[in-house]
Amino acid sequence: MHYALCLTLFMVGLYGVLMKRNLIKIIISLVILESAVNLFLIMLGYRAKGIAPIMDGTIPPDTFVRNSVDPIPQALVLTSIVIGVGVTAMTVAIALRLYERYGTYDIQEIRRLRG
Amino acid sequence: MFELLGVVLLFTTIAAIVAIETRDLLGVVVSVSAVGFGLIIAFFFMLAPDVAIVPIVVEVLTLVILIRATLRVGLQPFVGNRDFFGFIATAAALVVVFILSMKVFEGLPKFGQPVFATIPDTPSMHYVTNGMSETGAANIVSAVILDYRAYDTLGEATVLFTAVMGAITIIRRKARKAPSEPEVQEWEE
Amino acid sequence: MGGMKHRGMTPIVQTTAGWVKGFTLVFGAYIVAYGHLTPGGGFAGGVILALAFVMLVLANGSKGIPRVLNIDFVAKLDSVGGLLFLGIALLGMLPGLGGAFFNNFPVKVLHIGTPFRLVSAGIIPLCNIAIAIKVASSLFLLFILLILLRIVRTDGESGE
Amino acid sequence: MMQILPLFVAIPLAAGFIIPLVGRKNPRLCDALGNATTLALLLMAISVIGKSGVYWVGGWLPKAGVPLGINLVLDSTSVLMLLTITGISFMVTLYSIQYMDKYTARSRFYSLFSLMVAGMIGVALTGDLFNLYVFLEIASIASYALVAFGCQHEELEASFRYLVLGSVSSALILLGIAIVYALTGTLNMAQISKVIGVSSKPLFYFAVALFISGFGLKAALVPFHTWLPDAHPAAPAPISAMLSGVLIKTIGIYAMARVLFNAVGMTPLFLSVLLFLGALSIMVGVLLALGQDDMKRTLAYHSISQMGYVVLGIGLGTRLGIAAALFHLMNHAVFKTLLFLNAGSIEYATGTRDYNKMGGLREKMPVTGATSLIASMSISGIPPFNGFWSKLFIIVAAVQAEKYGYAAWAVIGSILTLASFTKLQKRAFYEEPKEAAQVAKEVPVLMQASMIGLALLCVFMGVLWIPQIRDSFFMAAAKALQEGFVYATHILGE
Repeated sequence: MHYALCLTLFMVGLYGVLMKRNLIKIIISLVILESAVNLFLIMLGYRAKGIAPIMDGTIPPDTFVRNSVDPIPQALVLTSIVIGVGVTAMTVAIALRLYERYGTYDIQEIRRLRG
Repeated sequence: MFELLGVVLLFTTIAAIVAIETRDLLGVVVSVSAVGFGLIIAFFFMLAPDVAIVPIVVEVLTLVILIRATLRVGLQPFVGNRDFFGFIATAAALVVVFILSMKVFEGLPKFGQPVFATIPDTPSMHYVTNGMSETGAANIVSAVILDYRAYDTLGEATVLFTAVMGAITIIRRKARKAPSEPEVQEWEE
Repeated sequence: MGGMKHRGMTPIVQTTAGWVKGFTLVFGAYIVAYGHLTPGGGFAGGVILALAFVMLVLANGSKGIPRVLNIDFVAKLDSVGGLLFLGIALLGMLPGLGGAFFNNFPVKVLHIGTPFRLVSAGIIPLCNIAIAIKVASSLFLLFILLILLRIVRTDGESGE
Repeated sequence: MMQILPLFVAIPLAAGFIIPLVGRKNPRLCDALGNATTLALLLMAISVIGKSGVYWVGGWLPKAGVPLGINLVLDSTSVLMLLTITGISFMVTLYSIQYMDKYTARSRFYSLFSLMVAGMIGVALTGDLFNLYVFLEIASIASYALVAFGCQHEELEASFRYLVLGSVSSALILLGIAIVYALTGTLNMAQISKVIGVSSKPLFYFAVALFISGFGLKAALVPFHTWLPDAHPAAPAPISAMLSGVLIKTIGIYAMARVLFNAVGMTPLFLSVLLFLGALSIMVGVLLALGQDDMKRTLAYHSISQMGYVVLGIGLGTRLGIAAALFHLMNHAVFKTLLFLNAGSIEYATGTRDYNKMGGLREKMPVTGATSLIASMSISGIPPFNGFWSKLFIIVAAVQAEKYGYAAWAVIGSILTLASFTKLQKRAFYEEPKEAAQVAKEVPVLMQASMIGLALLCVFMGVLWIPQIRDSFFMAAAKALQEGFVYATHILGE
């Protein structure tokens, strides 16, 4: 059920990337696509009734080991979020520059103007 | 708890659909932020405070940039899809992929039972058992991203650097010159 | 790109931003410094630091940022942050410090720090600081580039 | 002893950070630093020929067979990739010194270039699945920016499409990595190959499908090729050369081969998928190339076709097939780089890429003409140039594997390639000069030097296929790929 929702989010993003004509909408779709993958990774590490992977000195180590959620997916998602920010920034820069050239965010209009 | 998480995810998905489909600028901005905050709540529910804290701040920055990028255009409505037949074909293909993937996803570990707890000899198990004593960091996620997998983080910092460098390059004032011309200043202070 | 021109907002916003500025900076610094003990770290803290400056620029206009924070300087800071991080990694390769790329030498070789204290975890807080510098300058730079600079068609190269 | 491995990545990264710091006002310093970096990397790559080893970043050695940190792996296959990447990079930076006089922001160019090289070397060396993704993204993002470097309409639009499809492929790859993690609980390729075995779970096939489509998009195999003919011609010529010559191979084909052979494990089904995609790419690429008027666009379509040969060779799955594919990969890097640099020289001299406006350039630009002729013969598979040998042995391997249809198909593709390049040579270099060609004169000396160096490689690289070198170099690389499990024990040290 939870995986299904995550997959739906992925498909929504994919649909937007493939079908939208507006550059801004494509960028939003890319962000959604990346978020869906991040969400999926975090889901893989989740443990029912677990605790966050941070020790504070009060939890006994063996309880921590038995209940901690998986730290690796969280580390991966942190990295992948930053990568996502980088990609988004590049895309926005190109889109702004395209807008300045053509005066529109419509990708078909841009292609038509280019001839 | 499980049901609550489901509701949050459902909300996020709906917000995502609205963000992509609505033609109104304000609607786009609101629903994009709704997606972001839905994700943040989901991350908190799934006990990933380290991860949840980052999208909060990233979300704010992305929104600022998005609003400014679209405001410059004024409130012109967003145009729709590419074409009708393409739409039908794509939608059908995506639905087929979705159904197939759902069948396949039955092989995943059950939600709430991470793989490192069921399979022996995983690095994660080692991290939660010995991470504190080996690295000295109480935050195991920090220990992973900055010690065990610090090389990844170097790559991540480089990705950000590359993207910023790329953005500077793309937005520069003048890109081409004659071979004899001297190097030009990229921007005025 | 005709320089940075942005008027700023009303005096109410400007005053509030002035008050919140110090708090945001301290909070960002805290998130960075305690990243190895609590949630957060170089990336989250760096974004918060960048947001403090972004807020100032949005409230006060381009006059609101100190003179030193021009594009040139921030771009340099960006490189320096990256170099610092790489430098910490390369430091671990020195023969006396364990001889491995990204070796956590303060913990493994020098045995500095006590658990749960600020000074612990060796290179992790150092890396956090380097990352915070890098991320804060990167994002502030992006903000200046994508938001404030007006792109003007000055090159007569466009083919129309 | 393997201390050199992290330096392979650290040096270009440091160059990427330092060049914009010191080179803003001094373009010549940028040239010097950029070339010094690639030269140093090339020398380092030469120094590791024949060596192998594993390097654990951060000193995290595996404990009881559990890999804790990220590892860098040097084996015959990665040595081959390192040589290709660094060799071509050096030739291209040499060419850029004078070619990039046409563009501004030289410090940004060299910075992005170094970062792209760092990303590719990172991909070539890593033994960790997620680390591969991170470095793949560095190389991709740098290449998006470099495609748009000229900031004109064509560049921006091509870069946007490239960026969107590239991001989709990255998302697919990351999803695949997540699924593999869910199956095995680890990201280390060696450990994955031990844990996963050859699993028949549908989930496993799903992950492999994600990998094939994700890396296929990066490598521009045929159903996923639409971005390449826009993106590669749009970039400045040295970057077109890098993208077609090295990037699609490293982050597309090499990464796919590494993941499929050494991590998730190859099965006959995947091999036949690769065979089919390769054969499709050969034909579609060359047929589309025949209809082009734009010189760089023609070359871009030929890249798709030639990548088809490499994938076909890998898809055969035999030792000889993979070795010949790797040899072709290396040869293609050399001659396609040379062809793009030739096209860049012609554009530099005449200002056009349309070969209906050229003609008679052989007299006006003798060095460009001669090197282009060598490269054209090489890509068309005419003996004794290097392209002939690798194509020949891909076909021989296909015959040995009793895939006669595929062998014949590859021969037909080669003949069509020859036809396409005959047309290109005739139109550009031999016919009556058109108006754009009247004023052309030979390009500056460093650009010539780079082209001559590559042309010499085209002539003499066939020597690498003599049995002694072949066995210790290409066959060993093919063996490293084929024996997935040996790879695992070699790394985890059991």
